[in-house]
Amino acid sequence: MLQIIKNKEISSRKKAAIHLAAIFLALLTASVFILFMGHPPLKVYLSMARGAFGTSYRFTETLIKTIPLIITSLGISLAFRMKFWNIGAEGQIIMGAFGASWVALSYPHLPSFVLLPLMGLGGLAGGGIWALIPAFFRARFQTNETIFTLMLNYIALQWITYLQNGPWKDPGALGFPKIPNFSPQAVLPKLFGIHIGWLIAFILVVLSALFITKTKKGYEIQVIGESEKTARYAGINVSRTILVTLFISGALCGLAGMIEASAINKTLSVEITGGVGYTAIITAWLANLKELRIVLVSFLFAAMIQGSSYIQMAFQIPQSAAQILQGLILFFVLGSEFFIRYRIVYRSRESGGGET
Amino acid sequence: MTLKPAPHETLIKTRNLTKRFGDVLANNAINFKVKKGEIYALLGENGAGKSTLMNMLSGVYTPDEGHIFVHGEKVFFKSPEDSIKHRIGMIYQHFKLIDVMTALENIIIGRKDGFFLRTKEIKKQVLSIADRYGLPLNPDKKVYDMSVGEKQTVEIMKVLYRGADILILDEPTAVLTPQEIQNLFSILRRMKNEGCGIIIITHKLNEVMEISDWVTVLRKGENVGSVKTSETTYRQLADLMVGRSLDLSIEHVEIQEKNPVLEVRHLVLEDDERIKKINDLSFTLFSGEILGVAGISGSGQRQLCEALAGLYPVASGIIKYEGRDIVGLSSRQIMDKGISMSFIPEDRLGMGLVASMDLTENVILKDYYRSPGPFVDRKKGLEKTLAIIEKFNIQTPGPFHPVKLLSGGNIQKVLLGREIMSEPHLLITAYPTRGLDIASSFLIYDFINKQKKKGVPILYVGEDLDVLLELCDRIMVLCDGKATGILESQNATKELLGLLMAGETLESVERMNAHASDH
Amino acid sequence: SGTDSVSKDMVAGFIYIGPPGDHGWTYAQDKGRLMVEKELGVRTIYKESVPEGPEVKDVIRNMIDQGAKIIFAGSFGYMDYVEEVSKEYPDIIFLHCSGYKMTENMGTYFGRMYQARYLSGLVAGLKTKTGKIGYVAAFEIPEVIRGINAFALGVRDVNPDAKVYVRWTHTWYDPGKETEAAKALLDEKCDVIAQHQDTAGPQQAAEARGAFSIGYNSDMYSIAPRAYMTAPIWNWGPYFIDQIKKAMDGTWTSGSYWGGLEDGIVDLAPLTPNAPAEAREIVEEMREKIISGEFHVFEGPLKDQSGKIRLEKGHVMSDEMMLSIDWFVSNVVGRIETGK
Amino acid sequence: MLSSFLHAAVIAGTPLVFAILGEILTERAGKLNLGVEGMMLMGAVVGFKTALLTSHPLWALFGAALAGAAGALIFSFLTVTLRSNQVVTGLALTIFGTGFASFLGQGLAGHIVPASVKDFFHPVALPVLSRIPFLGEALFHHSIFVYAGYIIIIAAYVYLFKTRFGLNLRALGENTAAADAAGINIMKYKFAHILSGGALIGLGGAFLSLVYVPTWQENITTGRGWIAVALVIFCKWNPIRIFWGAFLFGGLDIIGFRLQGLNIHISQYFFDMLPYIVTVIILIMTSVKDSKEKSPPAELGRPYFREDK
Ligand SMILES: Nc1ncnc2c1ncn2[C@@H]1O[C@H](COP(=O)(O)OP(=O)(O)OP(=O)(O)O)[C@@H](O)[C@H]1O
Ligand SMILES: Nc1ncnc2c1ncn2[C@@H]1O[C@H](COP(=O)(O)OP(=O)(O)OP(=O)(O)O)[C@@H](O)[C@H]1O
Ligand SMILES: [Mg+2]
Ligand SMILES: [Mg+2]
Repeated sequence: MLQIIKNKEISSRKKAAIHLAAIFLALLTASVFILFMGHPPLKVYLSMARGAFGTSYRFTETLIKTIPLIITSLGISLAFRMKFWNIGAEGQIIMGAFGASWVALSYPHLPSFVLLPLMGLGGLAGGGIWALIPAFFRARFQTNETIFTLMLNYIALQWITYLQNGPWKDPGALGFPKIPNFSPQAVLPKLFGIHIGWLIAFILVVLSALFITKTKKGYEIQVIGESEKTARYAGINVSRTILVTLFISGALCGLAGMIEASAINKTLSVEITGGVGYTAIITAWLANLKELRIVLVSFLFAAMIQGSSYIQMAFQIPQSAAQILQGLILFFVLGSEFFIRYRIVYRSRESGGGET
Repeated sequence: MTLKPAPHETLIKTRNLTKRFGDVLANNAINFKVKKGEIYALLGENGAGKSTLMNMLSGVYTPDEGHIFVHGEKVFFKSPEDSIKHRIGMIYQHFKLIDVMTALENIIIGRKDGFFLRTKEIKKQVLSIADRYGLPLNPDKKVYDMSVGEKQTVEIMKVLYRGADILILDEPTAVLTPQEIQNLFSILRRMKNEGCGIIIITHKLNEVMEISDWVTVLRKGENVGSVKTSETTYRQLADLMVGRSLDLSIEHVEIQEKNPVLEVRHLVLEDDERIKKINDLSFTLFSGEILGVAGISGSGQRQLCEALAGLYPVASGIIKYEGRDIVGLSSRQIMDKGISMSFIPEDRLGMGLVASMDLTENVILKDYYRSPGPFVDRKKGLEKTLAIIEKFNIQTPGPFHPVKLLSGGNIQKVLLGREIMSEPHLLITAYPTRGLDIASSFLIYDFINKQKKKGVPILYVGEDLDVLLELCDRIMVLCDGKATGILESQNATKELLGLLMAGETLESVERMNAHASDH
Repeated sequence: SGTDSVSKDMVAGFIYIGPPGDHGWTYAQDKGRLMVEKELGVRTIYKESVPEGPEVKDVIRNMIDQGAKIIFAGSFGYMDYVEEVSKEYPDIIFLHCSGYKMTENMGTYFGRMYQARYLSGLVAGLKTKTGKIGYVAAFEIPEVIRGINAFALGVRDVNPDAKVYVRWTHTWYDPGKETEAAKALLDEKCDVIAQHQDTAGPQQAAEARGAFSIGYNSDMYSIAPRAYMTAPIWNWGPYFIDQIKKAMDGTWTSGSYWGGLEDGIVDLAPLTPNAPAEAREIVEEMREKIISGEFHVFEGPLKDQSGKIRLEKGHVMSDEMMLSIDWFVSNVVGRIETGK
Repeated sequence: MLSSFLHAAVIAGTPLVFAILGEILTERAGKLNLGVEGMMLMGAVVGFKTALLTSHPLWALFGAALAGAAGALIFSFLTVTLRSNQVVTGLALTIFGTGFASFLGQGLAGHIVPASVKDFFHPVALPVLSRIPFLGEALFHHSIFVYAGYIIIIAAYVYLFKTRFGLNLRALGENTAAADAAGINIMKYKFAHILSGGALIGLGGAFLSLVYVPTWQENITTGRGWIAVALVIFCKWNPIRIFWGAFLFGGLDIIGFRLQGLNIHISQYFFDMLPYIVTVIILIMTSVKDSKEKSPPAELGRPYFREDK
């Protein structure tokens, strides 16, 4: 008879081993699939790694992709800590980018040191306010935030589509639906070869960790996440805390949007997020909502995306196969969490008990 | 001892049942046996492992070692489904009912026959069973509209409907009124007479003496002995339970100087549907006084406590604390005035504790915001936690253990410890000893008296009339949100309180007495 | 031989906006790529579903890393990124579809699809009985508007009373929505449906209702055998081959290419038996005239919907005007929302 | 005109009917499956491919249902057996399903469903019903697939509220521990309903590729799976309300095209947003006048382990 038993706290070394085993199993399973497509799996995997880390350029690219993932994951995990299932990061990124772009397009001639902070504020406000909408209704009427935030993603996207095809269309683009490029002042500078977003991400990681584990607000957020009733009993202003938390959560996502718009796209477009809003939900969760782990998981994820994009060209493996691969790896890693929290023992019916 | 019974009469037997949770050895090689037509009381301190043992018998937990025999057959319960198949019925410490469903629906879930619900037919069956046992049951009432007693009735009906012959009840009386307890006992006796074996867990020794044939005592996960009820005494059981001699008296402290601290005038509280939960209530609470609140559950006790703590909106009326009206203040402003409220709800974790956080984080819940600066001071919290663990004798692996993993009684002690140790200026406490073992209960009475000695006024909401009479200076009886009487405990009797709780007023009782003495 | 070794060295990269399986825009481009492989024997690499964002730069760099010497970027939104990278790699040839930015080593290319659309308008105009022709259109951009106008002029030239009804879907790729837009038109008594998106939804809608249809991008006969009459189609292969050959010879120069029927980059797919019999001759005639330059699709006098003359008699519309056109000719029923 | 609009709304709503119903069953079992979009795509592609291979409509439907159920199997194995987080697992399933569908769909573009399949799903007017003035034509002149949707809604309603299994399912969605203690086999129930929900979701996808479009197109669902998840709330977890939810949204999806024709000048961009805005408004409205019984299954999103406290 198989029996599931809850584990005691297990060492982080063992945890890492379980995760690695999961990834290994995922790759093994995917190998069958790759073989079936007629490619040598090992070669494909190696070239995936090469695609992500092979040259300093690619390594840099991977880092650049890591930045928005980290910032967005931080935002998401803040809300998740409160058990507010914010899956609206995508929309918050978009609206943050919108806010920043509004500043950048309205005051293109301001000097960088004025314009960029203003754009930052625009990003924070855009994402924050967008997140405040579902937060308000959740605080006031207990409106389901999962679907609410999801719908807001679509609305934000349609809004940018409208801007891009309508009021914000670049008059110089011969009628093509594109928003004008930012002025050079509106582009984030580089530091050590990578746009300064990495420094922002780094600072935010530290601040977030401090915020959630050490501050009173952070404590309140966790109490609300466990039980709103208890939070109220403890005198916590639940509605206000929900609003504040979601504003920060959305603002972080919005800041990621600002960084992407300013440093990478140099304009606003419907493609601004590149799906980061959804990916970050996964990375935040796999990192257990812990800030430092978010950095690691985001980096690995960015590497995986980068690597699978590379093998698409190297082996002409279609995008779909890369998605299947990603899905498989996720399944295995998600499933492996179980073996961290529980273990399975065998109890024979005859003997009194005991484990094997 | 008794005659050796025929083997078939043993309904259930355990051999060396053992269960660990992480480092906690909750049950250690327990041997235990239930026979037909007998009622067994299971006794033990909080955290002794009673619920764990019962949960293994009902298939909720799988034993780590040892075996269970039912009707002489070795069984392996993978789930409650298996145990139900072996005609074991369990009523859990925390009710397992589905709020949004009716009594009838709750009774018939898990049935194994038929495709369509033949509701009418089943309703008839259920009602006839209820009738046979004299259970008051409204099959169409939704659980969320029910009082605790009604919920209990549904739980019992569930078991009866399935025709269980082994009935396990985990602290069924902790949340019931004396009246309801008597009803429950008469049902249990009836089942016993029909040949069922019954195990009942309770902390109230008088109930043990009243209802059981045998008593088994658990201490720290071990079976320390079984005794025949008729051959033991209240005292003996108490000592067996804790393993040392206990002082079982409630001190009555007299305080001379009394000033009004809390004045409630014409208080009206209404729920969402504007139904009055407290209706025109006035009373005064003096310093160094324990004012008891008696009443059947659901008479407005909860709303009153919450309103005093700023957690329930006041429809009209005045609450004056130290001369200042506190109606409309936020709960935190009220906390800052030193008013501490602890309400032990039926499910214990419902209010006041954060289940998955550890003890320390729960202890700081109500004063973390007082430390200067934006950061939480966890160091101070830890000291306080260690003090509470020691003073209240809390069974826990340590201060960083998640609260929800403690046993029911210990969870409660964390909450009470925090409230009482917060040096309140006004202490409001409701059902503090609900589900506490006697040793712990007396510990709590002690702590309450210590506060009283310091001159702290105390509002004590309770259900055990004996305790109320012994502990309190005055007792206010609530019925349907109204005070049917406020009397000095010296002048009160259990009978009088019972009448007031049922809705009579002091005047009407007097009139009745006068009338009776006329004859 | 010499060319062999050259073609072995030559690697051509293609960047697609959608999946090759879309049976639309990307499908047509991928057909061109396959033709390159077949005819020239050069290695090609491609990356599908590349969004119109900075990821393009990354894709390009990776392609160069894999040996690509010439890169075709198949969507307008890639323009700025291609331009940026082209400056980093002066030795690589970049060709960007449908844009207007050029550098030393970055050229642009597109086709005069409106010519083929004009021809398809002729077929539709001859076919309609109700005098109402439906046109399911993607976005209010010059490329689409130009196509609608050319189509409507084709209709007018054979059926002066017929009108072209436009529905905007704001999608390039949503089979459900595009089907529904077509259905709405069919419910309004349109009996011929034309489209400017990358799915076959409208074809299917026409087929299901027993109406007739004009496809887009590539031959769609197999998809709607009872409805489909013809389609303005892309034929990128010859152009790709030409450019790659030039690159191999070392004769490539940057420039802007806007080919028409005469180059074969755009064409009208063969008429099916669903098309009216008399259409074949007229289409053939006009096709010749366009190729010879005897006839111009946009030639004055042209009135817009309000009756205002937009192009005087005797004038031929300039490329510039065509590239930024934002009004409908008179026999179009519909509205161009500028969003302003 | 209005009748033809309703007719179109019913068709546009049918893929939602199946997807919503599938998700209702899943959520009643306490699991929030955000992988609907992926599962619909899996159903759509397998249904289409089977139709091509077998030329047989029933095999095609079977294939689609099986594909949806396979997706659900991954989901339930991970979330029920291995207790992984539902939101994240659902998202991963969408990634996987999307990839799976376009991978399997390679080379299918340009094919159309075989005539035998097409004929099978050809609209038929129901004898008496279709003559009801106005509504008859709109509701009762449809493909057999659409009728199957009607029937299955009613069947699901009866199942959920009138049968023992339905009662047990609702119970475990509300309070898994209580249902467990009442002797309901939690595992069996969860798997059975998540899998059959998955099969329905797969069929919803197949409606798109077999009847609606009916060719294979990459990403043929274009976000319908997400709308379905949202509409479950609108339907308050009650199948009977799908009649409103699905068809209303089918209508919203297409109303813009109809109004463009009536010369009513409301921006099409507004209509593009409309389904999402309406969903949000409905969400808010339902929560404002929320009662205990209309709220989601209380266990939604929570993992269950008997020995956890
Ligand atoms: N699910 C669980 N996970 C971890 N520890 C548990 C669990 N259930 C019980 N324990 C631990 O096992 C011990 C026995 O608990 P149990 O609930 O059986 O006590 P009890 O005798 O019923 O106490 P009470 O009178 O307070 O209800 C306690 O230390 C408790 O913390
Ligand atoms: N009639 C009884 N009713 C209740 N409890 C009893 C009864 N007889 C014994 N017990 C208690 O039950 C436990 C087991 O009793 P018992 O002495 O019958 O064990 P045993 O002889 O090992 O059992 P068996 O003979 O069935 O193998 C002991 O703790 C005992 O105190
Ligand atoms: Mg014996
Ligand atoms: Mg217990």
